[in-house]
Amino acid sequence: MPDGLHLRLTQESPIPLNAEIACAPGEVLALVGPSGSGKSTLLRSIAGLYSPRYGQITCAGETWFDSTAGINMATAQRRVGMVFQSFALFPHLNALDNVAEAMLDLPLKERYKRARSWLQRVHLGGMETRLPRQLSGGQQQRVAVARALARQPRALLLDEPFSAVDRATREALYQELAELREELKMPVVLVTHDLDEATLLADRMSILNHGQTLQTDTPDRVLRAPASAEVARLMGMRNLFSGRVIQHEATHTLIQWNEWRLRVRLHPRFQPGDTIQWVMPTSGVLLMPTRPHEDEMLDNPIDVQIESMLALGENYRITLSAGDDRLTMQVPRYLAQRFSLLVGQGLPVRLRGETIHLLPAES
Amino acid sequence: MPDGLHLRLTQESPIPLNAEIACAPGEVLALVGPSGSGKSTLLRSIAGLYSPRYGQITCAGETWFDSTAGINMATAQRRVGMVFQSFALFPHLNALDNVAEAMLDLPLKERYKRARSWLQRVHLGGMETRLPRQLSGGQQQRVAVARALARQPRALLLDEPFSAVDRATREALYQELAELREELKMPVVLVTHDLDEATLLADRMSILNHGQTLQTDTPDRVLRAPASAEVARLMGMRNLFSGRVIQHEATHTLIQWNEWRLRVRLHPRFQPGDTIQWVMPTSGVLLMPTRPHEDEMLDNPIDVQIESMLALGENYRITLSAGDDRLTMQVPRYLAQRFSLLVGQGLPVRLRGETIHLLPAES
Amino acid sequence: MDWSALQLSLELSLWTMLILLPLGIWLGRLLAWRAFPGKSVVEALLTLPLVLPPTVLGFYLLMALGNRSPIGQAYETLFGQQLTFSFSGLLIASLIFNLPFAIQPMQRAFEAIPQEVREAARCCGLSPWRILHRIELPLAWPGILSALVLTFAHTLGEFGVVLMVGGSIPGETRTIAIAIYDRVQAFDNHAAAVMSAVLLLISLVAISLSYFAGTRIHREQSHA
Amino acid sequence: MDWSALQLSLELSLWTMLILLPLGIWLGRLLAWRAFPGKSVVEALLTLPLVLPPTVLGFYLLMALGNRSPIGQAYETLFGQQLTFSFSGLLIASLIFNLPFAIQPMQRAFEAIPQEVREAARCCGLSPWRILHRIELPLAWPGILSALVLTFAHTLGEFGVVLMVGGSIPGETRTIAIAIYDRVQAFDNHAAAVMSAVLLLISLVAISLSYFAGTRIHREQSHA
Amino acid sequence: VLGSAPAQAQPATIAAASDLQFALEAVREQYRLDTGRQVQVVYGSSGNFYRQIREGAPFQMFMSADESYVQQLADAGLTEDAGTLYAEGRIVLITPHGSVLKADTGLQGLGEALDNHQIQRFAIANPEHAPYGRRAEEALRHAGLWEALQGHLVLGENVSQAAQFATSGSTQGGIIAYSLALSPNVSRLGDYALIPQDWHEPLHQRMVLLRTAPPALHEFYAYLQGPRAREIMRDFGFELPEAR
Ligand SMILES: Nc1ncnc2c1ncn2[C@@H]1O[C@H](COP(=O)(O)OP(=O)(O)OP(=O)(O)O)[C@@H](O)[C@H]1O
Ligand SMILES: Nc1ncnc2c1ncn2[C@@H]1O[C@H](COP(=O)(O)OP(=O)(O)OP(=O)(O)O)[C@@H](O)[C@H]1O
Ligand SMILES: [Mg+2]
Ligand SMILES: [Mg+2]
Repeated sequence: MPDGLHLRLTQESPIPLNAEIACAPGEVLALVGPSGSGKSTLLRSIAGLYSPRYGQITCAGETWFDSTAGINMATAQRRVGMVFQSFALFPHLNALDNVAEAMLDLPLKERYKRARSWLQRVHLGGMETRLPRQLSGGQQQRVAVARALARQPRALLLDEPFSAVDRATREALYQELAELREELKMPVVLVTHDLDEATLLADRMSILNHGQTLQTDTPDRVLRAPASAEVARLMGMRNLFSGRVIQHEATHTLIQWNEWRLRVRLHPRFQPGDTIQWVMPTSGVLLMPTRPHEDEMLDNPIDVQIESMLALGENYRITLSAGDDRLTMQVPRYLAQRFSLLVGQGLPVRLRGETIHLLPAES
Repeated sequence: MPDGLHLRLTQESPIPLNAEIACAPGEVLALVGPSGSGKSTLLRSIAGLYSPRYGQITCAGETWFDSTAGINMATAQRRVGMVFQSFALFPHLNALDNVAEAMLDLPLKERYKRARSWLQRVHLGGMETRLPRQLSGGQQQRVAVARALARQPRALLLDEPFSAVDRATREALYQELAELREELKMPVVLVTHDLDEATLLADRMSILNHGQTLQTDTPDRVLRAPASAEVARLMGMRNLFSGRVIQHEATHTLIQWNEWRLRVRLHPRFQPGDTIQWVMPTSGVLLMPTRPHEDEMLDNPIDVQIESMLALGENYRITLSAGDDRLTMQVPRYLAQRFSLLVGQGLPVRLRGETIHLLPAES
Repeated sequence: MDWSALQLSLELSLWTMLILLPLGIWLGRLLAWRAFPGKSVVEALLTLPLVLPPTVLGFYLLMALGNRSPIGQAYETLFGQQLTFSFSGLLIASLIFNLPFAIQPMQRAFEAIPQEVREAARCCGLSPWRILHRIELPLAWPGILSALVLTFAHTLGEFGVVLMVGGSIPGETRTIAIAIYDRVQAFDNHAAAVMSAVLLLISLVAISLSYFAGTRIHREQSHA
Repeated sequence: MDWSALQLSLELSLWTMLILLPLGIWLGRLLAWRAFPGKSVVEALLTLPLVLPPTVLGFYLLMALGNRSPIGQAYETLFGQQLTFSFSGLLIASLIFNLPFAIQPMQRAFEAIPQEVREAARCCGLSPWRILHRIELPLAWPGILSALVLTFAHTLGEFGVVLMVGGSIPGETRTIAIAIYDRVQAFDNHAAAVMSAVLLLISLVAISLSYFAGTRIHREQSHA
Repeated sequence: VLGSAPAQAQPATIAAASDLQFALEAVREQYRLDTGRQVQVVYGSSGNFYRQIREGAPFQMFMSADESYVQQLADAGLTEDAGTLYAEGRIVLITPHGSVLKADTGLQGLGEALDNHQIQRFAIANPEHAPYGRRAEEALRHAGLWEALQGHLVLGENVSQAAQFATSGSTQGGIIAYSLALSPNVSRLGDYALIPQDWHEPLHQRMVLLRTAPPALHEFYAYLQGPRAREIMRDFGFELPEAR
């Protein structure tokens, strides 16, 4: 039986599930999906807090759940560390006790020493004696994180563990998590809505929708080559359009999109004439005027018009009308200023064919 | 008495507060600050759920709270719409009733019609009869948002209202919020940890730390010209360094940083010889090879070394060692590949002096 | 079977519940959410009616409500009839000795309502009245139901106080508890057993149904 | 003042609480978290000891536990002494008529513990035993305290059942409630008043203190 | 069935009807002075004692207000013999101070007050099971007032409670035991008048030694039939049967 965490669950109702995930020891698997897709339910199933109709869950060679064999190991035996989406702190215990409670196998003194150090690590030094209701939302969440990590679990289950924490603290916690993961070599399943967080922390990423795992791959590959239009949409990829394959060349494939012919990376699995969908990250759309490069042979210059500009941190999100479709690009503020980009103006852009990924048309 | 929402609160303990904010009708004010800085406490004070020791709160010309005059209007009279950080749905009422409950002034039929349409607007059509415990975290949060919006409040108080919602849904909710804000012309105070969200939604942004409002300005200006090193740090600006003013020229100021002399935008308020700190967004660090532009006269070419590269969504976050300091830049993946960036390699970069902001040295 | 006694007991129980319901809710909320010096003492005072033997409590109530007492005289002037040995007197006694069961479970139930939920209700602009009947009461419902059921059962079974204050007047103050007691004392074990069985059965059915319906109402509250 | 009767009553109350505490916790948790067909009926059955007049309940208990009953005979064979008219018999009766007060408030208290908190406890690897004493009991504490206080008070005051099953034997089964009752019956109002006052005062102090300490313990749990 | 040994550690206990509680206490005190020995008495309802003795209650002597209980126990073989008639109870009409009703032996006052609708409440012990209640009913029937009193009667659980009702001021009067009315605590509260003995069946009070009775109790049993005890009993309002 293989190492790490393996799960395969199916049921129709009340919560539809058709999921399969695997997570090796020391690996971080990001579970990404829209609200209500069943992420928490999967974590709860792994922890033994929810028992779906059919399926198996194994971890480190142990069977935790098997619907056919009638196995359902008790939660306490599974030795998971879990951060609940709603924190679920013990309301009557202070921060220190909340963390210490997860380390009952240690002697009392050691337990409190470690609990103290865990609270330090999540930047809550000095808050030891506060009750949960005397802590802010983010502070409570960090206590929950400390409690889950403190356990030295065999599997770590994190349900949006940083959602209430500010940026700076979050980065520090990323660091802790990375270190711990090296140390403990356990599978880590991380639910998150933040794609940056997912790419930063996760080795692989599983896309979930309506309880179904649609694609599991490295974050990079999921973003570059989503398995379906559904995945692309779930990843928030705005540049998703219909087209038709014209022909395959030696180095690239030629597709038709509105009035344009685009050179895109080679996709031999489609036949010329096939109707397809194609997708491209916003970073695949570039302002025209840069020096040509050898890798730019797949660049497709087209003329579009600026429809709207939205400030977004240090960038502008610019919507371009391209034929009947709307193309989205992201431009750093300084460039937008340099090129005096204005709504309504025409703009020559390049579509980097290298970043264009073809998908079967949706039925 | 002025329009909109005005607040000025001070107390020493138990929660230190020294805050002043103002929010015009139709304006969105983002309240940003680290975990535990008092954001929720401010919102709760506005809603009348918390009464600090000293201060005033007025809204639309009405005094809601005045510690000296002994005024403390009841929460129900203040007519605020509030999304609690922990949602605080009515656990025994279904989604529809939760929303309808906020519109008691309407006739029954109308109330439920609108509640239904609100649930649609937050993408919860079909979930009307679910109890909160039968909803996922993000679904519960959206019910809370719908409930707060439904009230047609005189002030909208949103405590991280989108933290549990996925990206795609979140964008749709941004849209709803934007429309509503046009419609209702009420002050909106939005607590968020997401700077993108803040810049996207907020007209102005207030930075809070230890209960104290440090700077209030447009998101753009806060990011470009933070009022202090503290603010810069809170904004997660990694490029914050010490330096010394050398002299002021006609178009720029010259500063010394490690072995480099940097041309930065004119800061006449500092004297030559002053020790200062300077800060620059990660987007202020550019890869060398682009065509010179007329606005690039403030560019400062320096040679640095790549210390680490971290994948982050479609970008790499690259840490560069520059003298004794560590410089951070963000490079799109395709550029990193094109230039074959590797850890350890030397790299010529430009620091855009235009984006460099000088700050008084911290005492 | 003494049906009139049964009817009287049921009436007494219903009236007691009916009056203790608002009183218990009011006092229960007060005790749940207000902190004041001496609160423990007040809570303890509310338990004291349980401490005295019922007959003794009844004796003191007879003194306190009797014709010679100010209360008794005031009542007589107001309503033209005497308070002791009447249904009204019985009801007052019943209210007093049921206080402990009514208040405590309700207080605990209100204490268990999360503060944030009440805050959210205020933020939704609900009037205190609406908060009470739409948010607090449904959430405190299981505790309130417990209180009512205990009151109901205890009123049916209590006879020491009732006998002392009521005087066992058939059709007026002779409850089923007194009737059964009398049958037992008169060595009419058969009649006592029949009456006990009927009383137990009725109570069992009534209480089962109210628990059953109570939890259903609670669960389906939201479909109103 | 009949100190030995007071002592006996206090002993009886303490033993009753001591036995009902684990029993109530066990049954309360069972009823709080298990759903099974006929649950409402079980809950109602647990309320029934309140429905019968105490003396009548006492009469039936006397029959059920007496020398001629199987239970009484089994007890006598096992322990060489008779069950009725002894402290043990009193205790059994006391346990039965206090069941309703003990179970209900505890059940409600356990019901009020958020499911997620219990789940988190399991995820922390706590043993069921540890979950019970570290998480559930502290959180259910106010309800448990209520149950104990009601039991305490009610045991002090109950005399119908106790008189019937115990027989008022001085020093052994004559509780303070019976002693006060006797004084009232003997028109010795002064002695009755003194005893009542002492009993009420002791109860008031004991209950106030336990509420006071109870809420403090509850609040300061975490500094353990 | 013999009483088992281990239960005998406690002192001998007498179960006595409540109406004896003043008289018997005085006798006990005298017995203590005379002999230096003590007995323990528990007062209560004769019916309850009967029941408890049937169930094995550790009483060694039973002084009943109703002789039928003694007879039944004797029939069940729990007693040494058929017992002894030791006293006969009398009943009185008692009226609280300030009552419209005046206590008179012939109950004429009660009849008039009833005619004048001046009686709201009138207390007796419950005739269903209390011996004094039964006798009160008989007396009232004899006086022809029983029907008229219906709707006005409040019924005490026992005669003590009836006396409490009768003297509480919430009734206009009641019929209670003479022995109670004589006690200072009760007589303080109102006026009373004896009701003719032949208006009701006699209230035979019978006592009996149970099989478990120790020698000490035999002695007290005898003492109760002696002159000093009889004198005390008479002082407390009991008629005495012929001395043996
Ligand atoms: N008790 C229940 N009965 C029926 N459906 C339920 C119940 N609990 C949850 N659901 C539904 O199951 C689905 C999955 O819920 P889950 O909490 O796993 O979602 P999630 O992926 O964690 O979402 P989020 O990101 O919003 O937390 C949701 O659509 C939810 O409405
Ligand atoms: N009852 C209390 N007693 C003492 N301090 C408290 C109490 N409640 C909250 N605090 C403290 O007050 C500070 C402000 O809390 P608040 O909830 O306003 O923070 P916040 O800015 O909303 O943080 P977050 O982003 O984590 O939600 C925190 O440091 C918190 O620990
Ligand atoms: Mg979830
Ligand atoms: Mg907060």
